[in-house]
Amino acid sequence: MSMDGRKHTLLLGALMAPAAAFFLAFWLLPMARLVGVGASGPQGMGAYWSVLTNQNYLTSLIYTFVLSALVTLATLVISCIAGLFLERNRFPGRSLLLAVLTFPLAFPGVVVGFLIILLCGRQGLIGDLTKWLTGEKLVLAYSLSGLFLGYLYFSIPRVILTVMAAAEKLDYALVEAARTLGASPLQIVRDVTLPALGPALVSSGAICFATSVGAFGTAFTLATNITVLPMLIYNEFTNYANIPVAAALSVVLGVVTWAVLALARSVAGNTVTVAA
Amino acid sequence: MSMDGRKHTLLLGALMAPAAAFFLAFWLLPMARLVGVGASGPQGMGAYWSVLTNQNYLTSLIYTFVLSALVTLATLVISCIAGLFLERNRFPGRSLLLAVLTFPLAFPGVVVGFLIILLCGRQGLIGDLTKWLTGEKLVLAYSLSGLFLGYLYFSIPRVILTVMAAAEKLDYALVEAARTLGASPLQIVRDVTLPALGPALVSSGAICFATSVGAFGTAFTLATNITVLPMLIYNEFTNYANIPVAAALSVVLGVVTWAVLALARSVAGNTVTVAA
Amino acid sequence: MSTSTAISILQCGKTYPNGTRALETVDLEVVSGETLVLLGPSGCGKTSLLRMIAGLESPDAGGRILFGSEDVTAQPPETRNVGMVFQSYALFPNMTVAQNVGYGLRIRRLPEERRRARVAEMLEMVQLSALSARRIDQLSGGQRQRVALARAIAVTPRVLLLDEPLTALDAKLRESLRVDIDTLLRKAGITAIYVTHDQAEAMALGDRIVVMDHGEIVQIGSPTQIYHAPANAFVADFVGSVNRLQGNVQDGVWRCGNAALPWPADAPVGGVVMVRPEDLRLGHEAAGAISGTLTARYFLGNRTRLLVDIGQGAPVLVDTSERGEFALASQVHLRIDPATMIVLPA
Amino acid sequence: MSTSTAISILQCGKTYPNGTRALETVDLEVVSGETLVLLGPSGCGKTSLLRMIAGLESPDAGGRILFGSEDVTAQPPETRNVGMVFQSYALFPNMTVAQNVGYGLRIRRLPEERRRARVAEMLEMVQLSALSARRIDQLSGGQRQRVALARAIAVTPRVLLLDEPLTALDAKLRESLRVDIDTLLRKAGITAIYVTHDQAEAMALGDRIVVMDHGEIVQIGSPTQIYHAPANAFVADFVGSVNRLQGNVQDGVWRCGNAALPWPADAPVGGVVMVRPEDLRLGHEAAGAISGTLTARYFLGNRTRLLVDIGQGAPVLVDTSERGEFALASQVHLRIDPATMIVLPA
Repeated sequence: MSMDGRKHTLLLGALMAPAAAFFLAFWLLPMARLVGVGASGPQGMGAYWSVLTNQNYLTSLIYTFVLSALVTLATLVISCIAGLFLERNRFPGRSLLLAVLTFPLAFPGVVVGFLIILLCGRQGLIGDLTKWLTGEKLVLAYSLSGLFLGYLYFSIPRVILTVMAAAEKLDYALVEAARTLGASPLQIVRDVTLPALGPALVSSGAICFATSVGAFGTAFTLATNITVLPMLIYNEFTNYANIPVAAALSVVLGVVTWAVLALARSVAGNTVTVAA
Repeated sequence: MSMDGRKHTLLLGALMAPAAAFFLAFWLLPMARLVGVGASGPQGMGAYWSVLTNQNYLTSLIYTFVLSALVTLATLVISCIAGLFLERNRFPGRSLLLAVLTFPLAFPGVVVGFLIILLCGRQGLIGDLTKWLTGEKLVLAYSLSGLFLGYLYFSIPRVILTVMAAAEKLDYALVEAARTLGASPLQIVRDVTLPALGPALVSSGAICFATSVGAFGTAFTLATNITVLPMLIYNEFTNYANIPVAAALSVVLGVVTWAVLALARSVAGNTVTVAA
Repeated sequence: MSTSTAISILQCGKTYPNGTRALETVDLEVVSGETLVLLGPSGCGKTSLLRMIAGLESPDAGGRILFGSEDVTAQPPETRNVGMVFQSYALFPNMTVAQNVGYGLRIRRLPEERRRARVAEMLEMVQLSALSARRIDQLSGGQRQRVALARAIAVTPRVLLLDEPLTALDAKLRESLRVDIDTLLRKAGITAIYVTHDQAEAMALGDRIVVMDHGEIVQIGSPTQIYHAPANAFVADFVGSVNRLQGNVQDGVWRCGNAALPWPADAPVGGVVMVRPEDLRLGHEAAGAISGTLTARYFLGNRTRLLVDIGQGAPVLVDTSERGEFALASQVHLRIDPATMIVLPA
Repeated sequence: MSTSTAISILQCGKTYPNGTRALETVDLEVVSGETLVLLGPSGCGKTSLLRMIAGLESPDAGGRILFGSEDVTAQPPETRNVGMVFQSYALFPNMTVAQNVGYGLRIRRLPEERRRARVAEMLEMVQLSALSARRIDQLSGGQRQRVALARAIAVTPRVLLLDEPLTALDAKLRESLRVDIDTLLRKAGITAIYVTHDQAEAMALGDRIVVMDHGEIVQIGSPTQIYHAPANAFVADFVGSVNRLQGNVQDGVWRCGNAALPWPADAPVGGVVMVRPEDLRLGHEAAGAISGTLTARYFLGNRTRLLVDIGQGAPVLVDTSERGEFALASQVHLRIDPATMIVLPA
């Protein structure tokens, strides 16, 4: 940028500075207060400590993060295969298939939870099918499996689209070069395709993780027997009015998610949070 | 792609076909069933009709969509100014400011609701401030304003980052060309900058709208006096077991959101749903 | 060093699924160890032909490709053992220079130590030993080009295929790399097929040049044959500039202005006379010359290009190495050495 | 048509905030109506100088820029009324061809009707009338270049600034557009400053050439002066190829091999002798010539480049338009016309 251009925008910035400062204050204040509230209970900083020592809280933390990590892994594997296949092949009905695959993007978490109940709840499709097949009704919706399926349902479309966009940018000459050098299809996937998709996979994986950790509507609708972290926060806050613990849990959740996003950004570049 | 390459991936596709069909069935079945359930109540297709005629349902629909549209508009304006300023200028503390601005990305809706209560709830910062200034306590958290602020809180960071990424790709020679042709800074914004950011704004606006329409955790935590659509769906489903209406509302929500995303995609190209 | 292979292309054509005919049915023999250049404008089929030899495309039914006496038509590129240099270089961005050069050897499971030695040898050959640990995005265009070349040669391919390898570089660099590639190919004694649309590159590098147009082979010959005895007007135009001169043939003499030259015995009746700009000499008198008016001049350093209006529509281009004033609108007299006259069927 | 303006650059230098010195303090006068070419390698400061004239960069304190007698140093680009053509064209992708060309006129609030007429006139000038409603991404590189030119000229600028406008195009197109631009500039009679790193472009287009290196002006002169009488070795090398010949001066005679040439009276003591490849003539006898061995030959169409080893390290480059066999390893005798000898201070 030229000096004149810079001078110009800095001037604009100076004019905006009061507005910006005001805005920033209201942006930061609640977050600062959140951290403070976490340390304001009868136990003081103890709320943070209890979050990591109390059996209930710790279980919820671990369940939430492990579940989200597993969802992320499964989403990446499925989306990578499907996305590469869809990008590489043109066949009749492809656009329709794409539209259908990405339809869940239009549903909020509550509706996704609803869909999971319709699929594998007490009156669900899988229940009917398994009863007819084995005499036993298989009900997954209210367990960890139901949550897992629900999270997959809204994670897969995003990641498929990200993989397709990245695969579209892959220079096909790289694949041809590897072929003339003797590489087999699997070697090409290992040495050319996956490295090229790397940043997109890291960034969409991080976002998938963040979204899963924060998913509330799905878990709440399913009313699962596992209390995931956002539900726990909601309960502590609304039902038990245990505000310091709710704040401490929020801070822990925020810090972990932020760390994952920041890590991914440092690996994959700036696109990460853009797509978040 | 070469013929050999195509042959190869088609073969891979054929091997995967049964798995893909199975997968697709479980992808589609719940959505199909959702549409069916909406027409399965005592009124038959009437559930869909009632959604559009019943005063309560209609109010919620309109509130949700209008609120989301306003949030989208405000987000675009604020993010566009802030994003352009941040992209154009390098100053000490810039990275820190960026990190702070994007911190809300790490919080789920429940925590954002919590933050809004801390900011402008009954014991909130704004309440204290206004009481000290005017003697009247201003409490916004449980009204439409509270929701509006909450939605802004999680929409702005995403859009700022998208605007910055788009602005980074803007060919600065275009701005210089306009300057040598005599264009003033405002004319350059109108004729060069905004057109160049257009696709990014359209796509992030659509995503902002979709996210706002589907936001559940924030609204639920705030327990506002306005029932937004996802809350309405949850209530009909869980509290009143009015499953056909819940399904019909879900379908309406899904169709509108999907239409907005599809429209944006047709205007701005394929990046829309990728960033969703 | 490497065992060079002759290549036979038999009745190969290429039609794309949408019906586009990229290459008419052609035959071509590539002599073992030679550098053959495929020259033509974009869309002439030269790249399709090259990709067919690499195995990246297959010829229409009936076409056959032989490496020596081995029919490789059905073989995929993985097993053909060709080296290919792409226009975009197609270097693996996730590997270092040394890893790129050694990639084909790693795929062939060459023992670590021998691989290392071969990579070092290749990097020395292209004078990049110092950069072996660099990432690809730290290299200049010319360096990338040399890495791509080293990677293709490292596997001792039966034939080296080069697809416009210099197009992405600027003029000065292109000229110096042209010489480097030529030296390298001759030292390695490898059979090489080189695709380009740049006639200067084709002439500097090719033992033989295959001129292509609209999917067909128009002429095959040495650089001097192509330049001095083009098969038709397309070739004459494509390899350098050329003037078309209108004249009359009578009693075995061709007349144009005051110039009178013997009409070659084997020239076609009604043939078109063409002369290259550097073959027109400036004379001092009108007798025996074609006279005209100087309308423009461009000093190009090693020569000056004159535009002379001789009343035949398009101005005649004249390249002269003389140093002079060349005043605009002055009278100019042009002489033609009969040996430089090109006569082509109308 | 347009009113052309003289430009004075007085004591202008450019130091970036990080301390890089892009341009040493220079003075330069541009004559009204001339085409001045700034020629040099990348990083020589030519683009900084151009951007300073446009107002896109400001000179260090003390520098002044005059358009005619008006001091524009403090004016932003918006008010300088210059036309600029960018290397990337910088056409507005959200506007049609006609909207691009008319943009400067719209900004100046020219009435619709006059704007339309001026745009039509400009498009006719660059022969793009048929494409006025096209989107920019539907144009070829050459067409974009012409739209950029039309857009810059449409506002009747006081000076036209061209920043490597042909670099993004391929060789054949570059040559033809070079002629078009030359014709256009002469017809318009506009003052033009043209930045390039391509010496052929500079010589074909420039009334005068300013050769720059490391932020300094090395030589200013006509194309023939620059080529035939370079100010130093950098200029000699940069504008075309050149051979350095080692010889001895005794009694006013310079000797190299069997060649003996009169040492110019004004030549510096211990001066270096340089001869361009096209100025070395092939002779048949060793007497009075520099003899050597032919080590390589490249047929380039209009000439053949020979590499001759005369025992002085680097081979001597010889360009000849003779048609011959030029057998490798044969003896070659080179003659020099004294008038073509370039003698530069060591």
